Amino acid sequence: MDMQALYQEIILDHYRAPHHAGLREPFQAEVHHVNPTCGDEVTLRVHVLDGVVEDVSYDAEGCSISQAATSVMADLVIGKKIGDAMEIHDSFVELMQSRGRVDPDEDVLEDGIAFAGVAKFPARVKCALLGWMAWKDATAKAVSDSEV
Amino acid sequence: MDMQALYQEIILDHYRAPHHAGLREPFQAEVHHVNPTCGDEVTLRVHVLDGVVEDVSYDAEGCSISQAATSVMADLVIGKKIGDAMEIHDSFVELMQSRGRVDPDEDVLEDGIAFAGVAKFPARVKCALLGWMAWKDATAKAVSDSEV
Amino acid sequence: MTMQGTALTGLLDTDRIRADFPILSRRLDGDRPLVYLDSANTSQKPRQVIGAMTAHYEQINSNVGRAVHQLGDASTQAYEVARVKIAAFINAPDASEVIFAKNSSEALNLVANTLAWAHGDYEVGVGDEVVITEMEHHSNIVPWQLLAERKGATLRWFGITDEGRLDLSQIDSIINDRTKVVSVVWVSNMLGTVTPLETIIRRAHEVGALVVVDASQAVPQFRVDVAALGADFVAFTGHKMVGPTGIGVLWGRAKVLDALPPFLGGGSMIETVTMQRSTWAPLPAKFEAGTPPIVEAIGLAAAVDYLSALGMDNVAGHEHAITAYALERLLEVDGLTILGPTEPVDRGGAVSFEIDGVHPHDVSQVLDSLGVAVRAGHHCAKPAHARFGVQSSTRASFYLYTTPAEIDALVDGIEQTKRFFKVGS
Amino acid sequence: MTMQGTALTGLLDTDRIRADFPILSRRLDGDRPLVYLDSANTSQKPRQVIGAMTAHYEQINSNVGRAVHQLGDASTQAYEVARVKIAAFINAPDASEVIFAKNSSEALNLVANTLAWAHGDYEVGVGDEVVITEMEHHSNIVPWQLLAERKGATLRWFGITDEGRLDLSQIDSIINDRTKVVSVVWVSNMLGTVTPLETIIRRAHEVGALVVVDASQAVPQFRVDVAALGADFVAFTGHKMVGPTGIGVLWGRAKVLDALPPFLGGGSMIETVTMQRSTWAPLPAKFEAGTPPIVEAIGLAAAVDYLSALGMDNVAGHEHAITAYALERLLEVDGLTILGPTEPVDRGGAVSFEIDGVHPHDVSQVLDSLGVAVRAGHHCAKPAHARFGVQSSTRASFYLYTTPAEIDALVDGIEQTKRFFKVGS
Ligand SMILES: Cc1ncc(COP(=O)(O)O)c(C=O)c1O
Ligand SMILES: Cc1ncc(COP(=O)(O)O)c(C=O)c1O
Repeated sequence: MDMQALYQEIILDHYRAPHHAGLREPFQAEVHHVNPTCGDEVTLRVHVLDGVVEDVSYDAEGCSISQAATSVMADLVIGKKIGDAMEIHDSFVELMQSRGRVDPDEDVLEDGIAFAGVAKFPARVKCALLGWMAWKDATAKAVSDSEV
Repeated sequence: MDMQALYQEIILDHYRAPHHAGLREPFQAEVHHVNPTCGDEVTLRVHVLDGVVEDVSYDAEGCSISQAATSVMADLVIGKKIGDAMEIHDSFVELMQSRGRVDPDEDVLEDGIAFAGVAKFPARVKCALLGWMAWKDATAKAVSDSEV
Repeated sequence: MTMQGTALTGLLDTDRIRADFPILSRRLDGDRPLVYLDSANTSQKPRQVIGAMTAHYEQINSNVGRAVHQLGDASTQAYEVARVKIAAFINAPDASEVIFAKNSSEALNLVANTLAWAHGDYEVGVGDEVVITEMEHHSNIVPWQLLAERKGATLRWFGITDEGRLDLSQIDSIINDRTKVVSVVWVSNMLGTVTPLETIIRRAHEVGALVVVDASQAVPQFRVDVAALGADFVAFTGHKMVGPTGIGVLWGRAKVLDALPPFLGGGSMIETVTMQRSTWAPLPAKFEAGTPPIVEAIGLAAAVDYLSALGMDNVAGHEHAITAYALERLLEVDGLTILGPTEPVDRGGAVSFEIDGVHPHDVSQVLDSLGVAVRAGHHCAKPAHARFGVQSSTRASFYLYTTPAEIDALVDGIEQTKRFFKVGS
Repeated sequence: MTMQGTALTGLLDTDRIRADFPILSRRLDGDRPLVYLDSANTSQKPRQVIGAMTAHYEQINSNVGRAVHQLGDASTQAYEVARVKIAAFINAPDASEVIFAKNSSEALNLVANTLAWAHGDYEVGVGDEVVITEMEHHSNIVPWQLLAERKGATLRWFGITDEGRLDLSQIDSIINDRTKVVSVVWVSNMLGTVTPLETIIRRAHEVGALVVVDASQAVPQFRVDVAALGADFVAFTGHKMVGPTGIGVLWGRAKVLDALPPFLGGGSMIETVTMQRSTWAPLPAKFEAGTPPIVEAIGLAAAVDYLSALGMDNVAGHEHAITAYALERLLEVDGLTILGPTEPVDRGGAVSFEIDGVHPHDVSQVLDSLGVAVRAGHHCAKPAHARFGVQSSTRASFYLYTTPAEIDALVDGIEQTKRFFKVGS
């Protein structure tokens, strides 16, 4: 159980200084997600425009893994087309559920590859996914609202 | 596990030809008791007069042990003062709960001593007590009614 | 006629199987071998199941879903893998539809209780009807009586034919537009009857009623496919399928489970809790308040592995062959009347009977003195007994370890009982 | 300061005790010994308990209360002897007041549910009040929220002082003439606080309210005498007191239990059943529908034997000594804040804390990598965490096998964690 492998420097950096933290306007959808087992929480806003993720902002309370993952997620999806962002989401989820058997693609996941070690800690996978799940949910809401 | 010791001839005799079976008038109290585990049932009537158990009659459905015990019980209590009948009840209950460690007193229990072997079969003790419990319950009701 | 006379086909290798069950080599009073014919009451357990639980307690034990540590992780994994295995065993579309309860009875009560508190579509109220059958185990009668009484609904039921089958002649009036829920046993624990679920489910869904299936005697005996069955809920119990006590399963359609209110409230079933209000976790946690029967789930998973290794079709084949042989032999006994179907068609391995002139308690007592363990009483099916005008019966029931020689021992014992009580020929 | 510096008195002979617990000699990842400090979550089990269950499955297994045969008799006896032992352990006036449930949560829900369906004296309705505390485990919050919401009653609660004690300053207004039931934890699983039950029970009974005590963390830790306590219900759970999963206990006053409607309906809880209506068996059967957790009850009886052999006063003494040592050592750690009483007075063996700058999840993760198993999260006590303005905490909890050296390992681990995350000195 290598703590250095789990707590990569990149993760600790994002944890200490999370990117895009703090709730911002404008936004089309806001969601609140909770990890029922540990209580970690995130309130997350998404703004989409012309099929692009214009902005993601959030207010999160949780462990280093969940905070850092949310920060990395925001970096990754902001400015991307929704479809492309969803693909990144899918790669990240796949990596998390791989129990360490998938090699992450740095071109797609950028700082997200630092989470490869988390996949070996089943209890922490939910932490890494909290922000991503919230983003997916909020984006779906934003899209369906803008379709109306 | 000696079946002859459990199913004494006296028990089988009472089973084949139970004494005082069939519901009779007059009576002050009627009760219906059920053994929830096996479904054995007895409807039992008691008539008391001047502190004496004038009559006991019943309609019972059940195994040889429960039928025979009810028959023996009726023989034993009819005509006795309530206090004396209760003492016989108590000796019988004591015998049944003794797991075979108490020697029955034939002067008190008469045919009831045949049930000594039943005490070694915990699952059958309830069978032997069904009629006695019904009698005790009915007698208590009869007495409290006549006190009013 | 004894086994020697018949060529029984479809039997499992009981020599090998019996070696897995420590209790089956136990000696009873008088140094008699145990002839265990009470498996519909509870089955015996193989070493594989007992061992899986012991190993968990000795090496992994920890609470689930709450701890980050290695034991907690391992325990959680084992518990969730158990759920996945059980879901696969009954072909549940999704493992989150498998809810662990403490037994079948709780699983059935879970449905009746949540319906009692439901609002909206599933609400049961005055004017609504709840349908059961006269063949049910008390655990599939009382919850519905309580629901009907508490909510002012009407309880209706299917009767039983003289042959011990469900009387569906009035199906279109018994299940009607007012029907909100139909709860039916799949295999009767008293009569052995396998019920025509397809017909009942079709009709119930036609009128928009929910269907609950009491599969307590079905899942142990044959391959169950809840997806193909099409019911909304299926309940069964661990201890009758070579699993431990203390665990049962409710499979439910996610759509319905999601729409129902919670059953028990507490730890693990919440999403968030404030003093003012709480919200619920997604399935299956929503219906699993408190520390679940962790080691029991792991034991049940080992039971499912054991059954799957034998193959449920082979288990069913064995049950069928043994039941056919038992029916044949019992029908030869003078003064013996079988309650329930006498042909081994659509029939499980529980045979209840009466002996002229000897009360079931006395029959089972004498059999017990010979080492033959059967059940006497109402088998938690008083209405079905009342239907046949009896208060109780003797029941022999079989399972994957039962041998034809044990059926012979039963029949010999019955003859001895008759001689003892001086009845019959 | 480490153990070497203190003369700890009142400790049990942990060398001997630990030899009884197979899991405690287990090695974790990296060949590290297990330092199990998560006993408030679930305790470990000694050979004596595991062995009693294995022996039952291998030699006696059979359903209870239903069969006349030798195994059925033996199984029923073992199950009922278990009830008698547990009744004696808590000094219940009568064994029939001991109801077996699947865990504490079910025991508490049993009370809330039967009150929801009660008529007459115990009925809870509009205008009535239900009182709990902010210190409760979710399992003693959600059932009462559901009851209050479903019946239109009002839920009220006692707050917590800064020291982590119950704030009883408003007791006479919080418990008043409208109060129907008061449900309180005896020992908080998060703060460790032992609550002043006597005062609460006296006031509740003054206004005619029922009192329910969540003794999940009390019964494992000290001698409990329900007769002397004077509450109406006491709930606890097997797996926290060296017993198995899948079993809990509700002790209830016979007078109240008799007056309440049934909880779950089904086999064994009936007196008689017809299709039209059913009547209920006397206590305890009335509240035990279906096949009970038989082997689990037998395991719990073995647990009670184990605890009694050690002596509950000695167990309490050990817990006290270890907790005092843990508090002392933890208070020395820079940047560590204890949530709950910091003095080992009226305090159980669960210590929750925060480390400045490191999230509890991360604390417990690093501790785990060192073999130290603690719990991180809300410990099913979100409102108590909210009271202290935190979302989660790290909790170390102790039991009769915990050694001072394990406390030292915890403190060393915390220092390593701080270094790893570069916080503090
Ligand atoms: C104080 C308290 N109450 C209730 C419970 C619930 O116990 P169980 O999970 O066994 O139902 C627990 C343990 O989780 C507890 O610590
Ligand atoms: C048909 C049927 N339904 C329900 C039950 C109840 O199962 P359990 O006692 O495990 O709750 C049983 C067994 O007793 C049964 O045979």
